[in-house]
Amino acid sequence: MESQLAEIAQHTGGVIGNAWLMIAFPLVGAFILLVFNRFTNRWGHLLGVAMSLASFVVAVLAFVELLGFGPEERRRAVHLYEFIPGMVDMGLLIDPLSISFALLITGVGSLIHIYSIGYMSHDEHRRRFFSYLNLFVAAMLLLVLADNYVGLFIGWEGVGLASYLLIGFWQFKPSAATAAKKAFVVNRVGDFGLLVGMFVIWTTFGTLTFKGLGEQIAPGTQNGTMLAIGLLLLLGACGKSAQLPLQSWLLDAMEGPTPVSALIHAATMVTAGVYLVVRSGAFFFPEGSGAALAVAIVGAVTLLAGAIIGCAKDDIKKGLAGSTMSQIGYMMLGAGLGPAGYAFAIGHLITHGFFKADMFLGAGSVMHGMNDEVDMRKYGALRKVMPITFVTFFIGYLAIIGFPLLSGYFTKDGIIETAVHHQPILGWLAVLGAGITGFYMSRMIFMTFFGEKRWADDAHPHESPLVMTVPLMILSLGSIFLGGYLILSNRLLDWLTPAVGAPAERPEFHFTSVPGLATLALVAVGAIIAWMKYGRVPVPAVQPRGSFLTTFARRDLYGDALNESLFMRPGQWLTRLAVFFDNRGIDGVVNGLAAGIGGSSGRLRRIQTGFARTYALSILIGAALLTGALLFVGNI
Amino acid sequence: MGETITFWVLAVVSVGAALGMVFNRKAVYSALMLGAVMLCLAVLYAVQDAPFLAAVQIIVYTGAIMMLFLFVLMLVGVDSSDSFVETIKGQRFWAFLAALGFVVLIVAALGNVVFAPQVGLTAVTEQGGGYIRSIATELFTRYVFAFEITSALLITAALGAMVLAHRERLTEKPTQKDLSRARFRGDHPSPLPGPGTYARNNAVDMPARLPDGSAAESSVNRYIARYDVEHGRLPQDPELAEAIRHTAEENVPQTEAEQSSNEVTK
Amino acid sequence: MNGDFQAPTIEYGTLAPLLVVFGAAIIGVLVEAFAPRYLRKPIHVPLTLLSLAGAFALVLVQVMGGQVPTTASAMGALAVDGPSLFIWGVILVLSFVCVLLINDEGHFVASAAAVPGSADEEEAEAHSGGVGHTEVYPLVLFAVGGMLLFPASHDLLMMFVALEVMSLPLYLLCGLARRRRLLSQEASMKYFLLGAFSSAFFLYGTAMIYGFAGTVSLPGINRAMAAGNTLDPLLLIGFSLLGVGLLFKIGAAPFQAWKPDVYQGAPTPITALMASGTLVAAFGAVLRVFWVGLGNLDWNWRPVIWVVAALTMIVGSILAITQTEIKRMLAYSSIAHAGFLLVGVMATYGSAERNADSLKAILFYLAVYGVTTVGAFAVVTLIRDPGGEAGHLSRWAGLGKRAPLLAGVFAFFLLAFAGIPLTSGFFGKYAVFAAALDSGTQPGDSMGGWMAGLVVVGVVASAIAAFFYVRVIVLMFFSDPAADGPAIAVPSMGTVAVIAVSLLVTVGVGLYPESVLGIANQAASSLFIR
Amino acid sequence: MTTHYLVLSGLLFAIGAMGVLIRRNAIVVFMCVELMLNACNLAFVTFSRQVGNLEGQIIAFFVMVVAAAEVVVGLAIIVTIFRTRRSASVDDANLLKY
Amino acid sequence: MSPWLPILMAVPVVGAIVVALLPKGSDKLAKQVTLLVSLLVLVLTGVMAAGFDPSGDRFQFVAEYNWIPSFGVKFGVGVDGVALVLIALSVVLVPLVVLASWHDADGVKTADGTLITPKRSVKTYFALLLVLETMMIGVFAATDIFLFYVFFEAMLIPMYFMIGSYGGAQRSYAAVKFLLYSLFGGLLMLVAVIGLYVVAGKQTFMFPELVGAIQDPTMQKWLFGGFFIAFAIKAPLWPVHTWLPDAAAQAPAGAAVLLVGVLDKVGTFGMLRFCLELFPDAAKAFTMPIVVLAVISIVYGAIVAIGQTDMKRLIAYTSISHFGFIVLGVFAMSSVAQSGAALYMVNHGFATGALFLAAGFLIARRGSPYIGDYGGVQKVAPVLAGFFLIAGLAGLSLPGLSSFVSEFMVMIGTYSSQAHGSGALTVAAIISAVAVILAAVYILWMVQRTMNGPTAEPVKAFKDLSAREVWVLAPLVALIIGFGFFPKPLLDVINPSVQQTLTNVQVPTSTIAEGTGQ
Repeated sequence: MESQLAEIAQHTGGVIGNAWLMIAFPLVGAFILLVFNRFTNRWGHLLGVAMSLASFVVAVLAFVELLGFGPEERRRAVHLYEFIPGMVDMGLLIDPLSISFALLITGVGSLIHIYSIGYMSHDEHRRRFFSYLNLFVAAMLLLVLADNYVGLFIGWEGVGLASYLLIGFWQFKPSAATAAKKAFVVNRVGDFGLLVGMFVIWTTFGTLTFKGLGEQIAPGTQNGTMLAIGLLLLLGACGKSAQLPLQSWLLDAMEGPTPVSALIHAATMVTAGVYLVVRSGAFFFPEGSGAALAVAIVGAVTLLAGAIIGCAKDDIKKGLAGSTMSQIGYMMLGAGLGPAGYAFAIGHLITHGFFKADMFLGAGSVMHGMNDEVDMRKYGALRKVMPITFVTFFIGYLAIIGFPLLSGYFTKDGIIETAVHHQPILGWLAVLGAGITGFYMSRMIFMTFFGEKRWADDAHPHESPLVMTVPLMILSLGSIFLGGYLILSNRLLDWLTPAVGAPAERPEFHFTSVPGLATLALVAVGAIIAWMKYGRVPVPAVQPRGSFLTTFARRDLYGDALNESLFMRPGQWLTRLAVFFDNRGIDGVVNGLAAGIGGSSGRLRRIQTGFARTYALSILIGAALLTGALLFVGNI
Repeated sequence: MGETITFWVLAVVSVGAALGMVFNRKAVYSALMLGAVMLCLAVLYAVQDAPFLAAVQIIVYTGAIMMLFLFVLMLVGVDSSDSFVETIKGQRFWAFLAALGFVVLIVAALGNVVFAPQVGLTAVTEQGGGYIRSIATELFTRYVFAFEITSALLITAALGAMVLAHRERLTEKPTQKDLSRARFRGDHPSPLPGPGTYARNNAVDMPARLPDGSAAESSVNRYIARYDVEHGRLPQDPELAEAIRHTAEENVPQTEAEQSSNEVTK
Repeated sequence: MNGDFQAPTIEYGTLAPLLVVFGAAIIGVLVEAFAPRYLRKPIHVPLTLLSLAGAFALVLVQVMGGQVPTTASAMGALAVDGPSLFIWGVILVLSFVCVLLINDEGHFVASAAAVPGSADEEEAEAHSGGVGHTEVYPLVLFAVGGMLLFPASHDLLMMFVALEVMSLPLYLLCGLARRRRLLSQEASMKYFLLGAFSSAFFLYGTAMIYGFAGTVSLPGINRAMAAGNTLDPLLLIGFSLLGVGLLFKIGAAPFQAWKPDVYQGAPTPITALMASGTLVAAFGAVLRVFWVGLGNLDWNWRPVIWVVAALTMIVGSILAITQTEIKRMLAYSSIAHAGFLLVGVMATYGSAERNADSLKAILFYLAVYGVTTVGAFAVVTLIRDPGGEAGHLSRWAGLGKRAPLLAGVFAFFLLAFAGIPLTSGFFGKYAVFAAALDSGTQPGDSMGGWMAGLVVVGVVASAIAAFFYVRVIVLMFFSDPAADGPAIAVPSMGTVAVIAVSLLVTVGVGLYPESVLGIANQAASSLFIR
Repeated sequence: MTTHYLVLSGLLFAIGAMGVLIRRNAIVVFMCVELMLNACNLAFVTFSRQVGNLEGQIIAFFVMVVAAAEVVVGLAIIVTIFRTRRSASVDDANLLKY
Repeated sequence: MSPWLPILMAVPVVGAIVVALLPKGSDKLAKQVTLLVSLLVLVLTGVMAAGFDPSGDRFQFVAEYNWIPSFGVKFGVGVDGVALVLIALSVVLVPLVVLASWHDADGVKTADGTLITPKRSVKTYFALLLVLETMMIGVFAATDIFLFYVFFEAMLIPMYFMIGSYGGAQRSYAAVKFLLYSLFGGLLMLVAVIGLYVVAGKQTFMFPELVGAIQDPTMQKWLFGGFFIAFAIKAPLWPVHTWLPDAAAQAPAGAAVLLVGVLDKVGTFGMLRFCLELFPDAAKAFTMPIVVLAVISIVYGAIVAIGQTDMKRLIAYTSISHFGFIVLGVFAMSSVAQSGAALYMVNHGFATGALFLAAGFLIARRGSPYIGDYGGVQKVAPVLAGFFLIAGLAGLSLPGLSSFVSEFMVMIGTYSSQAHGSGALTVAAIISAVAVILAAVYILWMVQRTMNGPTAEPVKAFKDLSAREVWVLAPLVALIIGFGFFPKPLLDVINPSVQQTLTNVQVPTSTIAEGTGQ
């Protein structure tokens, strides 16, 4: 069961030694674009793309350099500077896991940058958009490259910020502003877990670096503290990766421009939770531990929930968002299975990055042509006017439903198979989820590209420019081939082993395993049902009243309602109470005290009647009291 | 034994007189009662080997100070008598209580003092060469400075009385000649017309009519006119009413009462 | 017969300051008698000022010359020791400054005998040309003489006489205000009746103590106490009634009632004199009686004075809050300050050196408080309505905008009263509180914790007191001026000098308290003659 | 005897004090104060004999002098007030209050 | 004897006198002189700070002059690391405040031309500002406790006038409340100061000599109480916090920055230096109640902040929450937490300063502090909105911004502190971490309602930040971000003096979790 990690070696020089450039390029880009704001309007987007690409180049070079090391030497730590003296230094960890992420982020990120040139060409704040994108890339890279939890956390929040800014990019729409805020706040709930997790880690181990932890934690250690840390980190992961119970923000996050949804809310940022679990896996989520089981359960539940939500959405992006939730649920499920699942989880993460980005961008392309219409009931028959978009989207569709030999097929089936092997119940749930995936993705395809036109009167759909479609093509290529490349012959597994540890038994991909076949069958059933409901019969342009289940799904499984009644309402009530208490209670006491003194002054001054005889009386009484007191004191 | 009898007699008399002073409504009686107390005390001084003080008590206190009191009482109004209705709430109750408490405290405390046998003054006077001589020696040696300083007190008193009571004349007193000259130089060498009391009304506040039938404003006293205006006692006749009002509005030197009320409001 | 009369010895050199003041007063009376009206003021002003300055110089000469006597003077009637000389210096400076205020026209009635509002009064006003009674000057000098005597008295008889010498002129002066004469006369009468009433208590107390000790000389009393039974009822009654008289003079609760009325009614320069000079003198006397005469009785009187001090601070502070008249408010403030000073008087446990510390604190407090007070009242004289000073606080609204400099100075004085650091008032308060706590920590002091308690009461009272000082500042600076706001009189040179001196001292001592503290220290270290 | 005299003086003092409190006529009030001073004098004279020195008598003498001066000033003030207000009642003088 | 600190204190006060004495009508000159003087102080401080040796003596640039020998008071100044960074904070903020308040006393007009504050004396305002600067430097530099007290109290007066004369509609209420609250605490402290002097019996107020002078635990508790109440009011700690929202809301933005950014730090600074070191036993005995109060402050301040409708009040309540963190850090008795608390003092100054100033600029454009009166500002004034957002993010301790480091250190230090051998501090840290969520709610709620959404009608006339305003905010933002990623320069200076504090408190070093992050 032991999963021995490779030693982390200090590294200087070379591309890896200068891996900070990966972060620096986009950061500088963001800085320039923000500071020299109006002056960069004309060429700002180009700078953004260039910086992202530069980062990608560095990542590739670092990857190449890393390949030059033997497997056991592929964990390279780069010391940057002393961050909090006595606690943690800023440093990067370049290992197969992080470099994989870096490649995904910079690669897909660059594509989306390029795509955005076209997508945002009409937006007067395109330059700002690119600066945010660059900021996101930098933060995300810091997240995955940091060699300690603090650096990870900075990146973690940095992407949260970028996500906030980008969701709210069209902040003048109240819905966008609200969604941005919601995303940030919900994420903060998760951050709370991550923070407290770090407290426990520091208190227990006196270190926050992965290296330090690796040195201190015997593989497979399980105890209460470790379980607590694991659960806390899981809470953080749930927030970032929109897993139950912190899933609610992701659907609203679709208010952002579509490239954002593609990059942040599909391909990269939302997978940070998976990264966190995998990265910490060897320490806090050892195979068979309670924490790992919790991860798997969360993943399984979310994959179903996301899928169900996806079934009911008419908004193409929300449908995709539900799907994203669901797919990340798969990854979490995989990540909860220990090293055996890591490779599939990461693999699925990467392929999902491609095909989901592909689909999001495709959806964006559709919207671009449809005057930003998102309601699929207003689409239909677009395959003819948008052929490239259709083809690329369709490839993504096939990949996600696990059409054999496409990327998703390998990675998802890998997860399902491993899950069935390790946690049968969860595994079969995942199978069920795959079936639902088949349904809702097919529904999306049918509603969007097939059937009759249900376009709005002023809609003149057209194919998007090359700057948008080329990235689509590249992504769809990845969606086709990447999965097979990574999974077959365990390429990814072997590559990741130094970073995440080796599974107890080496998995073998079976094209004809029982769960695999069952999955395929269910997917087919789902697709057929979708065709029956949306392909064969015309889609009503107005959303029909649905059954209880449909409403349940449409309302995001009442997640928002739950949040509202459990947290928001009581929170507002508590806030009002606290404000009232502060104004009337505490301040009331203070003011009351002042008023009391003033009032007693007002009453006491009446003693000063103005009659000399009263004054004389007070003197006599005073004299008597004084005398009495002195005699008394003298005689005690 | 003689002292005891004297004491008891005089004690009763003096306490009675003191109470009489306090509870007599007429100030003059109070003053006389005080005089009685002082005389009793003078005798008690004499009994207690203080003949000098007894004399001074009678001469200075009863003779001079009491006279001053009586003099001022005459000035202020000899027949004035206090109302014994207490106007300050609780004052009398608390006054009795406080005085009683005070007496009880003092008497109880003094009653507790165990005095040594009286030393008496014989020894001291013997030593000083006689009573008066002893007093004089003491006064002009040990207490000479205090004695000198009392002069300041007396000067202050004199000066104070001057300041408060003496009206220095700042201008020549107008002689009768001045007055009549002023009168003939004024508008009205003759007396002002009388009010129309018997012409048409039977009140002094009604202006007389001049030959042309108009109301003679100068025939009504300004103070009376003002009273009418302020109390709404103007006559029905608008012409007369106007005349009275006009008279009242003339610049009248403010009376003291008004002055004082103004003072308060300032 | 052993009746040889031995001529008394009187140390004229030591008593010179006193004699100068009294002499000048008598000359002043003669001036009143013989000089023509138009010459009187021109003679009085330099005479009075010079005599006070001369007396101060004589005090300085004694101090500088190091000839501070160590035995009582004038046949044991006076103790001209270090504290006395310090107090004398302070009183002389304060009275000098007050005389500068008195010089200003318009404070005193031209003819006190004329009925207010009568034609006589108008006439007298018209002829006076704004100059009031010039008898004020000798009266002030007599009062100052009394103030000098009072704290230096070495026996209770002298003290009683001094009390009267000080009080009688003040009774008169209170009634001489030019404006609002009814109030002034009322103040005069109340002050007089209550003063006479309280001095009767003082006298009865003296009688009891005489009965106990067989003497009224303070050291004699102390010796008798050391020898005899300190629980003798005579002594206790005597002490408490003496206390009534003295506490009345300093305005301690429950004997404070006269202060607001009298301060409000009296002409402002006289109020300034009473609030500064009289208070200083009275505290000098309090110290002498409590520490010298009754030093062996402190076990008895300190608990009682504890209550009085606490009550005084609280009553003064609380009642001041709702006052609407500036002089009345300052009167309550003066009551509160008397309470703070009583805290210092309490601080007398332990050795004589310890007492020196407390004594230093009180002397310092008295000096700086007196100076600030005079300055504050000087400002009050400048804010005028047609009918006289604009006493009502509502009239002060927005003064900061109309007369920023004046308002600023007044605000500074108020902050000094409140005891804000970097003003003299702070160090005064600090000094007495420190002395009190210090004495409380002496081993064996039964009042130990209670002293700390008293200081806490003191700071609570200070905080309450700060409120009404601050309220005036708020009025002056943060409120908008009234449309028909009061006129700001063009100050005379004298008033300017008064305000400037007060300000300088308040600021200077606030920045470098050692200047006055050093002197106070020196004065206190020689201690009272016992 | 000493105690008797002292009790008498105490009584007179207290009666005087009470008079001050309950009488309204300023002159009578002042007379009551004088009574208090007289009571003091009685105590002084008594003590003088008790303790056997003349100081008490001297003090009593001084008190009389002081009282005389006080009376002059006091009565002058009262007369002034009376002239202004036509009243010698101490209660009427209550403009200054609160 | 180093002349540095006396010079630093003298320069502003001389400047204040010069400004006050300028002839009438030279308002502009007054502003320029003030700015120059404050910049000069900044430069001088910079030069001085460069000479500070973190590994040297605890107190450096020491100067001692006899001031009041009769009381044993010296004019003793000197800085340790914590004091140095706080002085640096003060002198950095003052020029920015000067610049930010450039037109505050001129009579502020809104975008549509209505006058919201009338013209007031410009010279007075800037002279007060400079006097305040002297006192701020003095209060941190004082090594004589009496001198500290003098500055502690005297500081109130210029601030009182700045609030009362130049503030909003309720200014006099707020000013009086501020003054009386602080004065009350200060007076209690005065008793304790005297008590310290008397009980220690050393005839001196010099801090280094008084450390460890009080041995009696009961006496320690009483004196500690006196000091602590004063500092708790100043800080302010729940439940004696209610003056701050009023004062901060009514004060002009510049004054509010100094009030919350620097003046209130004196409270926490005092706790760290005086309460802990002078009365270690009492500090340990009282830790639990104080920690409870701190945690209440953190959560309560945040919750009440959410419910505010007035921007400046909201910021004030956030500060109450943040001060809770600082107090928590101070009393967690671990080096990490205390370093964090000290760092927090500085960072909070920058963050809240920026937020107050940005809010002030916003308010100056509309004349209303109410959040509901704005909306959609980002559309018309993106730069303002941007700065506002960054400042707000600093307020919610976003990682990467300076306040995160300190908040993180405080919480982690508290969590890991075993100074009390119980889990209470652990619980406290966890509860305080909840504020992380609440902070996001209040800041973003404010940002959303003011900056986002459709542009409100009156907002449309808004101009974006002027160059002057940008120059005010940009340095702060630069510092916030700079120290967010590289707090080492500050921590290196702070850590030794915190270690010294803990040594004096005699917290066994073995219980301090030592990092192995190298």
